[in-house]
Amino acid sequence: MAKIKVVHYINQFFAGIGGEEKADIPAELHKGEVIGPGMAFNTGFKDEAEIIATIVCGDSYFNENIEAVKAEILGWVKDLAPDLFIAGPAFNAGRYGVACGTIAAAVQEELGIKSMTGMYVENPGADMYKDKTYILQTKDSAAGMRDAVKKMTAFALKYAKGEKIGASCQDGYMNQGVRVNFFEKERGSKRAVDMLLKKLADEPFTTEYPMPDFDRVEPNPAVKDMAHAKIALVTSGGIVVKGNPDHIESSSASRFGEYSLEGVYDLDENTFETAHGGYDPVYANQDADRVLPVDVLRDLEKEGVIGKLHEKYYATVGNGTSVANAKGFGAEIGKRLVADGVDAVILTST
Amino acid sequence: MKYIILTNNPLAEDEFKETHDVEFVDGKLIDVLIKARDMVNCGAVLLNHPLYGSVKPNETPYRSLLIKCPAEPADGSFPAADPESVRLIGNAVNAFRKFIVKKEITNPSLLEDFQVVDLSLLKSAVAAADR
Amino acid sequence: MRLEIGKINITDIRFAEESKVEGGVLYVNAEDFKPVVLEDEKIKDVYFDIAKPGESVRITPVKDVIEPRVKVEGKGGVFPGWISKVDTVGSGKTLALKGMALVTAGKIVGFQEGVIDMTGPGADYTPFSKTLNLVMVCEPVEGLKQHDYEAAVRKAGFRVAAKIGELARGIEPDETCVYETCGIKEGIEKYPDLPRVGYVSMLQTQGLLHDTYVYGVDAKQIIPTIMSPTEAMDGAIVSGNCVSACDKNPTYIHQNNPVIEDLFAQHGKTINFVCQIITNENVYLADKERSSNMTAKLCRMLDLDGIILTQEGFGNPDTDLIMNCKKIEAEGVKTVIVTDEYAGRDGKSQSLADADVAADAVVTGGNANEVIILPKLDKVIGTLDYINKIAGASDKTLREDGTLEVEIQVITAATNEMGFGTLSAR
Amino acid sequence: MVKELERAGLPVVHVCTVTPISLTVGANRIVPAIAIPHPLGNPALDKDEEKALRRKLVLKALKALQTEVDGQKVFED
Repeated sequence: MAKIKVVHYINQFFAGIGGEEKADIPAELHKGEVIGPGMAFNTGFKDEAEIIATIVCGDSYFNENIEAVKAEILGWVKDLAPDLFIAGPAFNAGRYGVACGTIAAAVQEELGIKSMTGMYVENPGADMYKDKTYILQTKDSAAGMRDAVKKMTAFALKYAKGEKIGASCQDGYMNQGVRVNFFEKERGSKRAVDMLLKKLADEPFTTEYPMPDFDRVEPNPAVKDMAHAKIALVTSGGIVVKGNPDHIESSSASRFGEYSLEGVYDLDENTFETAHGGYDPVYANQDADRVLPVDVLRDLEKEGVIGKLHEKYYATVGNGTSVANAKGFGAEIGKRLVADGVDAVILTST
Repeated sequence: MKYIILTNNPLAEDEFKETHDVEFVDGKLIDVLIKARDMVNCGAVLLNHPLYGSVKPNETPYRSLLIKCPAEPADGSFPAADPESVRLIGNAVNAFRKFIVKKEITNPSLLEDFQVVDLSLLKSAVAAADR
Repeated sequence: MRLEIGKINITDIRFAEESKVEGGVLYVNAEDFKPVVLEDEKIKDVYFDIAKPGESVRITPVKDVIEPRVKVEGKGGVFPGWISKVDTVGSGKTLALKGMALVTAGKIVGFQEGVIDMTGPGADYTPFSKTLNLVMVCEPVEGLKQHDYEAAVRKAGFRVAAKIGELARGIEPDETCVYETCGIKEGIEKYPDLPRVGYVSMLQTQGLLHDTYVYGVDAKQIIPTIMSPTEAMDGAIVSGNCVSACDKNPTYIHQNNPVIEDLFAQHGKTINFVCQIITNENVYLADKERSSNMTAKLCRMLDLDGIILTQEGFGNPDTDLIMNCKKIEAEGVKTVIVTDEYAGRDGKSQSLADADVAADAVVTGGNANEVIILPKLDKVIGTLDYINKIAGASDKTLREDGTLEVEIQVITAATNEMGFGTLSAR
Repeated sequence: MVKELERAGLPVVHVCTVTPISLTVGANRIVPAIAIPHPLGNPALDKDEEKALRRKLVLKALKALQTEVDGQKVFED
């Protein structure tokens, strides 16, 4: 059988070029070269796989030129047509982790080439990309290189050969939010008794099914000067521009819509409607102000009660309890509102 | 207690139409759930669990729900929605949607089996509500 | 209460002239058992067959699985409320035929399910591919109502199991296990430093094909109560549940409740196993509230430090599960849940229909929606007529080459929620 | 979603009908609304009355945003 062809991505540090002072070097393609941790991978692959090229890029350069450098690297990888793309491992290096996640996810999604990376569980790249590529869990520093290489080579061979990938806890990758069955060593009742013994002893234990997120966030300070504050409207009631141009799904929406309120003083049935499938839409379709009170806020803006109504509003669909998707786009909406200088938010739900 | 039976099961309608307030839904299981949800959203209270039956919601074509209608508040305000009912019916609609809906069942004997089981589960709820 | 279980290892089942247990072999003359089944005029006919581990045999649709046992010392007899009077069981000595099971099969409703494959990939998922199975397939008289037929087959299973159990009376067991719990005061004195642990088991009680019986009582009529964990070993809890094969608890698993066994394994060492608390899963919401209030109260009154909580079924029982967990945890009793999941075929959907922050310790029996291809097997006991209609199967289930594409929820006890199997998910 | 907005550093008032659900999802400032299909309206009223009702609710929401809270608080009448 022909050897499995692997392309490897590393940063300037692991390529031996330099530390922070060299983090701005652009991407380089080293065809036929095996560099840094790639050596250890190649040894681990024995005769089954080999690295056919190494791509090196400075962490700052990558993160400051994401789109351009991504396109450049994707072009190289496409021509090389490997069986597998490996990035890192990045351990706890934040920008390196984000770069590894970004490029591995892009290779997989845009080229359809299998990809993987490795990093520490708290690396910000882990949360961002664990559902888009396989991220093998490593220790928090390069001292864990030997262990990381061992895990990653084993996984790489299994994955490239098309063997069945087991559950995350079996094959050492980070859970992708997809439930995967496997046979445990002990039966369920025994595992339950063991878990109870730990819980009784106040020792740490790991639940096999984490419940959706119920954490709390500290309230932000109150608005001091409402007359000069910029207030934004956000709704989970699914109020969208008539025709639902962003195709917000009627339940468990996986996206949100951003709509302009410029020149809008009152929502009416010809311009706005609800995309929400979770309640009788008749009343909201007649007059969307019933869900998103634009008319009243415009009045209050004119009267000087509030400084300004933010010129964009955000809408998604939620029934209050589905938290999985909402978390991701909640953060994105928050980022955009902060960037636009918003002071406070009125969130309406049905 | 005054309540209505919301159902798309003809057997359930026959069984209870003389003795109870039955609202027959001429439609699919999801139509019953949505009708119930709209009622719950306006203050109605569910008396039985909308996901009853180990028959998964995309397998049986029938659903029968006991619903207590809210008293109209005298001041013209809206009756408050019952949080538990809102949660349960919302989860039920989501659970229904997550399963692949299979081919429509047309076999009469199979339909009858589904009707009988649905009626049985409904009866156990009615017995509890009427005691 | 103290119960000895004498285990008689069965290594083979054979049809023979004389029904007996000898040298570890169960000899069965089907003619001895037919009248036991047919004494109920609702059953028109019955036949028996044998399925052994590794054979190319598929049993379907399975209704219940039962382990034959006989009570040889102490109060009462097996299956109280059905076969025996309602004396309190769970003490004395009981003999059990190990390594075998009585499987009842036959169509009750058109969408019934339950597959036991004795070989191939499906066999990995069901514990009953590892037992020698005596299969009993019943046919009802014409026009019999579903309710009556379910009851008839259920009770016939207990009668046959009890009669097989009788064959073991007087036989010296290969191994004897002793299970003993203490009274409340006795336990506190005997194990002053051990945490007090209970087992809360939720029984499926929604209605036809979804019922469980305790000492002959339909458990939807009970309010939660305390049992000695040994009572279930004598058949005090039996299954009338036919639907959702993967996570219904057959009578066999009530008799061999793995949570009870594994808690007993720690009893007197790391914990004081106090009792089993049984509760129900009714469709009526006020019943759910009342029952979960009661279980939490019982846990508190018994001064339990921790419990294991198991459920049966999916959907509305998830609401009972979360109510129980939340209320019991609120009493300061540490809780571990055993459940299974319906995360969709792609594993991406929310697994349970309910959730709460208190449910922080969960053991899972796996995703019941996982799709599996079952090969064509040489022999079918029962019938494949219904396989396309059963839960977890779809209209393309029976494929042209004779293989079956199904979700593992059609396989008996595949994702058992008492933790009988090793299947899990992450 | 309400938590993520709060986490981004924005004070949020959650105007919603079923306040227990709002408490579960972690909102800090909560203003109860009218009814699920029309949280800030009442189709039984005529247009002016309805708008006055909505104005009252929005003012209550603004008031909540101007109130310091320590954890979760439902702003009843």
